[in-house]
Amino acid sequence: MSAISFPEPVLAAEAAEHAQPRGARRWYRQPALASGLILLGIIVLAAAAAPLLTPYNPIHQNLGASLLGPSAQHWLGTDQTGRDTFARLLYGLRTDLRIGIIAVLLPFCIGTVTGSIAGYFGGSVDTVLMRLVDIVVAFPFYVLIIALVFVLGPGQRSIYIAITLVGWVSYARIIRGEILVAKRQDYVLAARGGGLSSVRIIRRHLLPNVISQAIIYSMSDIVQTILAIVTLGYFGLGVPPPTPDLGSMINDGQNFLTTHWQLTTFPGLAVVVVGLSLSLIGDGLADLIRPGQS
Amino acid sequence: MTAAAGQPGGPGTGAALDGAAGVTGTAPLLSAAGVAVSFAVGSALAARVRQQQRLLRAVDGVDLALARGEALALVGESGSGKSTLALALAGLRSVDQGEIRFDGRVLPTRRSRADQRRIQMVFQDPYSSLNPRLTVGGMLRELLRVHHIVPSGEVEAYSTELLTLVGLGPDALPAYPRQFSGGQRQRVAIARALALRPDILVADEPVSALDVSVQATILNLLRDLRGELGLTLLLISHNLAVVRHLCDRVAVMYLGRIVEVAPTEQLFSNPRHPYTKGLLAAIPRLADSASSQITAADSGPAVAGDMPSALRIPAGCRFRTRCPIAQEICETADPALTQDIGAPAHQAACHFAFTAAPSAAALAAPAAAAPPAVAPGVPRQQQRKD
Amino acid sequence: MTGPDMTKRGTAGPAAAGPAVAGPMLEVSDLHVQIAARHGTVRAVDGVSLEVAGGEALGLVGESGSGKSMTLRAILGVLPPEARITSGQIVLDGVDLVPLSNSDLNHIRGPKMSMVFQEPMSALNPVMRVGHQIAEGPRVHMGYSRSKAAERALELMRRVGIPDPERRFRAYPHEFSGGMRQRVMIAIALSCDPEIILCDEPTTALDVTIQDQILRLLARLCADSGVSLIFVTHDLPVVAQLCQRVAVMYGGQLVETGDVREVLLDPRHPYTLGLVRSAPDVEYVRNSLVAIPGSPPSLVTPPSGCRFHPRCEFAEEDCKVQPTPLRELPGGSRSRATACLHYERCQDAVAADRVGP
Amino acid sequence: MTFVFRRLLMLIPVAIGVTIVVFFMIHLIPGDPARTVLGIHATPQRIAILHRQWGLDRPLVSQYWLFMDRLMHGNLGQSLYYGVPAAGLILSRLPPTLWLICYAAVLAVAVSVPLAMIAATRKDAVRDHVVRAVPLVGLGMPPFWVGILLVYALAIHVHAFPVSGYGTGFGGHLHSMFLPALTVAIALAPVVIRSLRASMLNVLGAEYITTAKSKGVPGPRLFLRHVLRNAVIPAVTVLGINIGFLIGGTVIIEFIFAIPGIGQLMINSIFQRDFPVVQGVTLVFGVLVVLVNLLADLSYAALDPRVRFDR
Repeated sequence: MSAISFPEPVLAAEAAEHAQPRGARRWYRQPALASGLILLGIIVLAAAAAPLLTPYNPIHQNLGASLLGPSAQHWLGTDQTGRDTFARLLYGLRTDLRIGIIAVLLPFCIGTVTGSIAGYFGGSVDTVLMRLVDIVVAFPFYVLIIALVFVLGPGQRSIYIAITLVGWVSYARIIRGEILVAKRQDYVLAARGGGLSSVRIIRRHLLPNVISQAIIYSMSDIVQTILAIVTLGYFGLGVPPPTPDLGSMINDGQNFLTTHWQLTTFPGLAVVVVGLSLSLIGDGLADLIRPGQS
Repeated sequence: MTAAAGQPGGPGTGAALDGAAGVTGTAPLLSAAGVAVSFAVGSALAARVRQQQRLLRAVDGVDLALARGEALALVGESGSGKSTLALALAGLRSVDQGEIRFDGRVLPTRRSRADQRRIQMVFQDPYSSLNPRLTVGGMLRELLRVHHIVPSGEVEAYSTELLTLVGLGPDALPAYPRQFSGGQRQRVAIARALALRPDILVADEPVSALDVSVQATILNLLRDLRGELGLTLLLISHNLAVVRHLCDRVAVMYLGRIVEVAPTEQLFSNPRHPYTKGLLAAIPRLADSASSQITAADSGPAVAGDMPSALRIPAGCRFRTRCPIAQEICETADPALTQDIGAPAHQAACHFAFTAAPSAAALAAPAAAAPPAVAPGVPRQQQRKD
Repeated sequence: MTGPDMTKRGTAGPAAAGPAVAGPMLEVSDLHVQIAARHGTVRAVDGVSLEVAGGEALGLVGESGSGKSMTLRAILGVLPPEARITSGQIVLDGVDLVPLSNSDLNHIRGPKMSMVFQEPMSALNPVMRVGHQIAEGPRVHMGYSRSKAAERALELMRRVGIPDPERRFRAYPHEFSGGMRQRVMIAIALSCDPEIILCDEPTTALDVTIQDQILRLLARLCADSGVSLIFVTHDLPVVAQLCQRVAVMYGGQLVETGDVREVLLDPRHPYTLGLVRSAPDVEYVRNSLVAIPGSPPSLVTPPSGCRFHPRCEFAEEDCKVQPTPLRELPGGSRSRATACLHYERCQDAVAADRVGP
Repeated sequence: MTFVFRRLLMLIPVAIGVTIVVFFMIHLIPGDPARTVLGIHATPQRIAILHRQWGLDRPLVSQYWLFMDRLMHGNLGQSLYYGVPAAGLILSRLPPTLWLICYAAVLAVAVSVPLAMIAATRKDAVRDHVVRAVPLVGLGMPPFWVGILLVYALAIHVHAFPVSGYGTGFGGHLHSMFLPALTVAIALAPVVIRSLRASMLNVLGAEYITTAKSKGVPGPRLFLRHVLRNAVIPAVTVLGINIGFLIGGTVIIEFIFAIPGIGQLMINSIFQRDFPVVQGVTLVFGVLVVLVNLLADLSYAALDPRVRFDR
């Protein structure tokens, strides 16, 4: 084979300009993503380093020092059994963050796999899977979670099962939708024309192009899951006491709302800040992947 | 050979195949016989309510043969089924009826990896046909490994050779598609198709998504590759100018059927099907704008009306709803592809293709007959070099 | 608000090479449009001057990114939010449109000028009945009652060749074919009897036979009602068929203007020559198509001097430094001008082409 | 109207699926469901009665048939706590819940539409950034916590609204349920604002808006006739998808505000281990969501002519 020369330059500088300038795609150029990551980093670090940040045991009761106001010893005061609120806040954050993040992993994987299969193969597989999705979606999120945890009995295991049973649906929907769009792109046809197997096409050609949407969604999903855990904790269906949990803290503090508002407010604010950081990350990621939208 | 009334929607007769193959005198490399592809549309109930077929017959009984080394163009407007036919020939769309033969052997519905390799495609939009998450090297490597084209130690060298062949350098290997311009992407797509050393290259509108000045480079590349590699080319296009530049033979498609096949020059100088005549007359011409400029006093359009929906294919001849010379017979009898007695390579599916049409005078004279005046370019006679 | 009372001249045909000159109906002078983008300011339109006489069809030709669509949108006052006119004048019937407010422009858009877009599917409101979309202009601008506007819409639908208009009136855009949708767009553009219609690649998305129908329709409407056209396209043969004059754009600037036959058959700018040579033509088959090397210029940091010089085979040192405004050609017809410093070389190349290689 | 027909047809498998899920709730209970539900002090007779009532001694399929047969007759079983039919109990508690859902939906739309409009009409201006910050903060707020704070601020502190209850008469409902409805609306608004803003931006950038401008359509007409109608279509879908969230939110909010609806009934029944009632409420919620989704889809079809035809 001999080379044929052509007048076009090999890598047109202009083409690179039409595409995204690489620099602008770096994460730290995205203010939302950067601030979200920093915020979340601080929260995670604080939760992980809880024993270093506070000398108090979050479970240890001290009835002699109950319902103290904020002071130098107890930054956020103590609750009705004399436990340090700041310590409980840090440890509670630790519990809820851990469960929230772990609980999202399994639905993510299940939803991604079922969504890819439904989207790529279509036909009756798709119909059956999507009707299944419809059925799960027919129940309000909180109703199903509460009912499931009720029948399974309170505790972490039940939370994981309930979140998985309910949560995979969103991922399946997102991935299926994205695959349906990506499938129509000619590069998938080209891969089929290249004689590649379906598994390979899904794994190497489709998923890398669509998984980002699921990752973006998982950020708000973690927020929703943490909210659900906190809500369950509030109703006494979550992590059993005495393990500190933000939901049960809000519940405990509610009785002293008029006199000790900080007992209810701060655990809730902690959740809001976690939610904010994850939402910022999600938005930033979305901007990174599809600039100009969101 | 006069028109036999075929079943509306049924596959055409296989007899036409001989003529097509006869062009080169050898058995065709790839042939389609009575190929039909349909899509299910909406619900059966909706179709019944609106009194139409539920199956959209995109390709509706096509006979076509491709000889080794030739460049055949498949021409038609959007909705004619040319892209669907291309996908079916490339094994990317299953065929509902008919058979596709490769080198005399019937290809099964699910092609083996080895069969799949033999017919490769280049797609229209180079922005959607390259996986944005794979480097050029990565996508070539994957194909070469799966098909064991070269020993794994030579993958890199072979990839570089391919890229050089299409006018790109080895520095394209680690690049992602987004780093290329449209024309360069199309070169990558061509390199990818050639990587598997196919017998046939199917190019579906390879330049219509590109800017005019870039189109020329890709057309030249395809033409040079043909000469260099002895490639068999099936070019799908709506642009007759592109076709004339590149192909030996042209097949014109209309509403899922091939209505005329002829060697390129014959088709352009002496079109037989009224649709082909209209199509040729409708092309705006740069040359001598004075003679082709539309004026208020001008006659009607080259082809009137819209192409009917493939859900409501007219009975009889499918072109009759827009045909200026349609007669009673056209409403009842579906004309098959028939050969011109004088030139067997020329076939047309019209009752009046090779006889004196009752009102042939009503048809505008084929515009190609007008002698070209001055324009930057080379007279047509010098065109074929081989 | 003035009605379309201006005397409208019909063109007898292209032979009448532009109607008797009574001052241009639309005059664009030194128009600059800039777009704020992340990586800098894009000078999308950079000093464009155009004239369109009453009843005349002007072709505006260029590749994607040449600024031809931006020019059109600037004239109509429908630029995207991040783009704005930084300087220049757009004078329609003696009124400069640039300083006008949006609501003032609303009295001009429709009755004086209107637009036809490339993609009729996306240019029609998907949830509004076609008839109502056509009738909207007359309702707003001519004070027509609902039923009178509907009658007007029906009449327009008949005029642009939509069969069975009474039934089609109540249909939605997705129920139409591409060609019919474009006819609807044309009916909308005509609905308030404008003096000029701006066409943004109206046939690019259509098949050849449908393109032929639409071009004929436009030509007939122009001749019948004396409406002027600016026809933006990248397709030279289409311009050759429809327009009397042509302006070629490159990198946000005009590089050549003049009578359509003169420009396309005897180009005096290497870019025009490149376009003509690179397009495959049904009539002439060349051994090899001649491509324009390189890629379009950046509009953020355009090349110095002549913007085409990095891709130009005739470029000299002076092309890299000297600004290249349009200059009238000696001996050419009205507004025959080129921006090339060495246009004689094109002349030689064209002559060489005619002889053959 | 084949679309309506097809949409109704799709209802059947979903409805059956919902009953299956609710039916299987019993079997998710670890160990002997009857014993677990009745607690350790249950007498063998009571357990036996429950076994017979629920048909636990039969094969699974016939258990389901029994369940379905009772369901068809409006029988959701006996409440273990109140000792009355669960169906009647739930029915009597339904009106406050429906009230709350509608009230919250109206409030959410009333808050979201103007905010989305403000943001979309001036993309990337200060007001856009402010509006875009609302969902970022709002999405992370636990609804029950917001409820508690609202009660503290507006009911206990300012006495503007009652701390709890349903009120009497239309005006009373409107007044008493303002805080709970607002709480649910605050939870829902971020999602609606986001999607509405995005769809409005999409519509504003669409070519047909340029067409309308090129016709010289004046501003208000342009907004009403061309922008709003098109922007609402995707927002309706988003609202439909999130209606489950809205309805689910009422469970928690009713409990916080002591509104005698089915949400409060559900939570109370959970504490009382009143299994048939929990099961019944879950089923009713499922049916409610399915119906609302149907409504959303039908209004979607009414708004968008393209949906009514398949292809």
